[in-house]
Amino acid sequence: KPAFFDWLCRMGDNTAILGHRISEWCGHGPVLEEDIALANTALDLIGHTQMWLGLAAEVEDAGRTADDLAFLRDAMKYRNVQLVELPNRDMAHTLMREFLFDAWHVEMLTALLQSGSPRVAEIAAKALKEVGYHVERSSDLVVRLGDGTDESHARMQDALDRLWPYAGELFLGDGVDAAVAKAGIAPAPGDLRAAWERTVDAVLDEATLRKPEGRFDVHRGGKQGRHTEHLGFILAEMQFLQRAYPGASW
Amino acid sequence: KPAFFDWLCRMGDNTAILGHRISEWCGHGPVLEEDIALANTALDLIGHTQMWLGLAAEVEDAGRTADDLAFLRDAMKYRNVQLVELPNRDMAHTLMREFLFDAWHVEMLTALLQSGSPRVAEIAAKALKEVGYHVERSSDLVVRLGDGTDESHARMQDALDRLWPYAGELFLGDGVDAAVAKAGIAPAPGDLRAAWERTVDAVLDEATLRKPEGRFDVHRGGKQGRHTEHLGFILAEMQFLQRAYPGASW
Amino acid sequence: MSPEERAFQERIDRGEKIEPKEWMPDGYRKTLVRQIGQHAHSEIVGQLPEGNWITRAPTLERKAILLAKVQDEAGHGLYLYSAAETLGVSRDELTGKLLSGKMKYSSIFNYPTLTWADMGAVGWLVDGAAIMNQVPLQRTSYGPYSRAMIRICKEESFHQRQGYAIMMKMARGTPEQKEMAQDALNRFWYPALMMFGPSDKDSVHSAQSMAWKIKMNTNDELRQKFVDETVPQAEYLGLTVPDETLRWNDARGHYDFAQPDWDEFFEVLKGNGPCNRERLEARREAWERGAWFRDGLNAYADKAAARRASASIAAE
Amino acid sequence: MSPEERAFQERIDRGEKIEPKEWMPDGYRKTLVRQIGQHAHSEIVGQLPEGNWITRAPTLERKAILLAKVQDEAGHGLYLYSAAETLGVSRDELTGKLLSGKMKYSSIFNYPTLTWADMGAVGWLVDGAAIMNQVPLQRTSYGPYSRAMIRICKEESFHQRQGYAIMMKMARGTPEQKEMAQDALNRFWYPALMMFGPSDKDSVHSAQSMAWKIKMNTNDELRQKFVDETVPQAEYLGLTVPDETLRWNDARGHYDFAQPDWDEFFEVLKGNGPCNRERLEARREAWERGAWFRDGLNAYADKAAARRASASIAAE
Repeated sequence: KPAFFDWLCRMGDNTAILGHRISEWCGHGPVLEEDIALANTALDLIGHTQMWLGLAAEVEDAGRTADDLAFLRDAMKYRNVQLVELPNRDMAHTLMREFLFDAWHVEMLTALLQSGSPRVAEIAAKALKEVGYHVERSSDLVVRLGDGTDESHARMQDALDRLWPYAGELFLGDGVDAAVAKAGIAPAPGDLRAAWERTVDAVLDEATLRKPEGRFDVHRGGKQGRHTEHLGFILAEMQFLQRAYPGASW
Repeated sequence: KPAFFDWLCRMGDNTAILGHRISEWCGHGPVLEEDIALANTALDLIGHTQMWLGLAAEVEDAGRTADDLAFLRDAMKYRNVQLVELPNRDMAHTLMREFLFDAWHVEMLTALLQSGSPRVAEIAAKALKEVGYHVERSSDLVVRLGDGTDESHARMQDALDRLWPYAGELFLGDGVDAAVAKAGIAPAPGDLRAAWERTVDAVLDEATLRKPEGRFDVHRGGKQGRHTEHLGFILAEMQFLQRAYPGASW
Repeated sequence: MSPEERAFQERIDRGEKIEPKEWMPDGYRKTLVRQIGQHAHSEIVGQLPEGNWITRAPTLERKAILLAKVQDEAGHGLYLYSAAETLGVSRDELTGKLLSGKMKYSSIFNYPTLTWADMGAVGWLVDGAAIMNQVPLQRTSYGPYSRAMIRICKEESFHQRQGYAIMMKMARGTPEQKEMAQDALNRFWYPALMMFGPSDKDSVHSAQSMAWKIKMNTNDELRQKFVDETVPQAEYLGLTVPDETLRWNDARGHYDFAQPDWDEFFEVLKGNGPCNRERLEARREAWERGAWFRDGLNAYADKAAARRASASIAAE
Repeated sequence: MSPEERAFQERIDRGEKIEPKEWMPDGYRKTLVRQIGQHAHSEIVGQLPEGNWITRAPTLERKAILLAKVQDEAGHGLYLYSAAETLGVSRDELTGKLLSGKMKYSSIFNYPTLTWADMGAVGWLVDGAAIMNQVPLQRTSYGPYSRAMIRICKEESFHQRQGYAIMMKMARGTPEQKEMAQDALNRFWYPALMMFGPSDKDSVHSAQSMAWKIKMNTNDELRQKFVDETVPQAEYLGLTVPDETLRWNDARGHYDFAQPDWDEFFEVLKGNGPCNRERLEARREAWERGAWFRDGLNAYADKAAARRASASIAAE
């Protein structure tokens, strides 16, 4: 059960933090349609966060709510992969990060449709509808910008090179993952890798982007609560009101 | 007494927030000597904050400490002028903001040497030693960069144009200022204006910079707790630990 | 008035809608472009003050609601630019005029959002005032504009209710929350009254616009209606409208109220509002930093079209 | 060995200091430039992990102490670049090599600072390890380097005490604070051990450097000394050193301890540490964004010199 709780936090923290990063674009996108699509993606991810952390709170059964988990845990207790907490930089990094994550997310949710936990399967089914669209959109943009101008190509390649060493954490398993896999709740992270690589290879190829040669699992630890220096700043901002006015209702 | 408390918060909040902004440069300065000078200035300003807010806490006599005032007041209760909370942008803005403030600060502290409150006079005397050096340094840099390359001149002029409408708030008085002036504690803000203008005119002239023509008191309200959108983000970061771990000792 | 103009005016008087391909006077077209464009720009710039609090929303649900709202605003911008395009002016052209300062957006967005209560006040007062302006415009004479307004009004009234719900939570919350709610009302009351524009006696184009049914009510009528509806809402919240002269006038059947500070209004219009420079710079920066992105998509579209063309030639 | 070299070595053996203008072997000069430069770079890059917490320091006093410390580090950088300059290499040249990745800085600064306890751990362990390295270097053979080390050591030991004081507060604080303190020790223990470099048997230049008194002790000696001093300090804090094999060896009169993961060490050295890219980019960006500033000051200096020159001509 503590493993199940941890695993649910990982799911919910990934969507919370990625949603936060994407929402930073609000009103600052390069074109109106993109402003809308980014807000929409962030909105979906916050919705998933409500479901995952809501279930985590139920499983924990300690009187905490999804909001308590989102707004009252410090960085050491956050369980998202480091990939999602990296700064937005430009749209190239934002989209490439989203694509690398979406390609994993869709495989994960698809596998979770078969989860031994009906609650997990139900959340996955709801989220999958939206995430199917996310990966379609981010793949499409990676292709178009990769095969666009020299500048857009260079920016996408730079984003890929920079983000690549963070992508592998999505496929690293630990005790929590093993316990949850054994309970039939979720696949082992490594099991999703082949399908992810097929998607990524195909999209990068069409985008005329070069897959980096270095290790893709250099940066790890987020799932165990060891983050980059960026997460603390995200949380300081995100949690301010709940921290400053404890017990208030909003 | 509430006016005295408010006035002390204004003094301490100005130095706290300006110190915070300047400290953001740490490790990112354009040249090593500048890294050192910026850290030193921030350090001085934090020291002044300790003195002003320490006295404010004493005057309030409600069991709060300087740290409570610095770390547990939200933006609406902060009393600094808007000028000091503006983003750093580049060194030109950082230095010009510092110069406009220093030129006021040195006049204010000099006047406070005559304060009817011996405690205020004592703090002013301590702070003045450092602030005398601040204004010397920032004047000097404004001159050298204003009269440097075309680019450095343009950047300094842009900084001046942008910051000018915020400078005038330093000289706007309200009920608090009137009460404190009447009590012989501090000069009326407007009384410092002529000396400030002499300094500013002389330095801008030597720096070959053009004094903006528009009103210099467009942006106001900080002294009454109406700030720019920037202050909330500053405080979210600055106050995080005290908010997240209430009652802990550091 | 030429015979054409007379016929045009008669159609309007009969309540017919004017459609894009149909003849219209130059002044009608120009006034519409200015008004629709300004409205579109307001939606776009209007994302910023609320976007300012998305990353700090206090609960997941509030964050989701706020995101959805800001997204709607971008959507409204899109409808309105499309309506303007039917008048022969492209979105990029209008955007260029916004960024160069040649076209305006609603001055209300030059005020900062300083506490979470402002998310309530903006929804309640700013969207509330916008709706007052927009509801009658659903019956405006220009077809595409009228249809855009119908879609927009539906969403705006939803936003206003959400804003009021935030105010309710705050006004009935802790003392600090109540203080924020009152402060937000204090700061947004007069700027909201300004949203209807100066008194009609000082308004230049009003008469012609009303004849053309581009403007359906006078500024003063709408302002009065807003005050009459909003004051009881403020009372219900337990908040005090920052106007000591405010009182019900039985004879008029309306509230008497103080005019906003019109000097401030013109100062903000001139660029001296609290956030004018920052708002415009944020949009400019977004546009400039997005150039490579737009260029990339265009280049890809050209390549893809060329590929399709050469594929179809090869297939022949 | 040439007669010159022999005489040089004899001076060193006698404990004489070598001064800038004096003859020295090329290898001596090169090794010193590399070592002093690397140390200077470490001071500069070392500002970043601690600078990361200045804006979030939990009290005014802690903020002031941290600011003073980071300022000291910049000052140390300055002393060391000056010492390197006496060997004929300019600060800009060294900076260029840092930014292009040709010269290294201490790998410890490629680890992130994740909680406030890290401000304690960095002071206690990182400055502690640095001092172990530096105290003997006060007796190094090169005069300017030796004198820089004397100044630096004084301040560093002050920093170490401050770091330990933070750890004490945390370790004796709330359960969350204690957890942060333990976590910081867990993360910094092995990287601190790595600061002494790989075991001497794997170290190439050690013998010559020791003969020249550029290096005063072997890496393993210093590491052992660090462990021996630090373990009791950890015990006093009530924290657990993350090494299950750690135990006192009565026969050796030292602690036995586990070696750090040297594969990780070489990975970080290759650039695959948690923050390598970010640290170097932060410095590069600071340098590039500061170009106009440095150019501006130079241009002013030139103008001022020209003005002085023409004034003195006019005065003749």
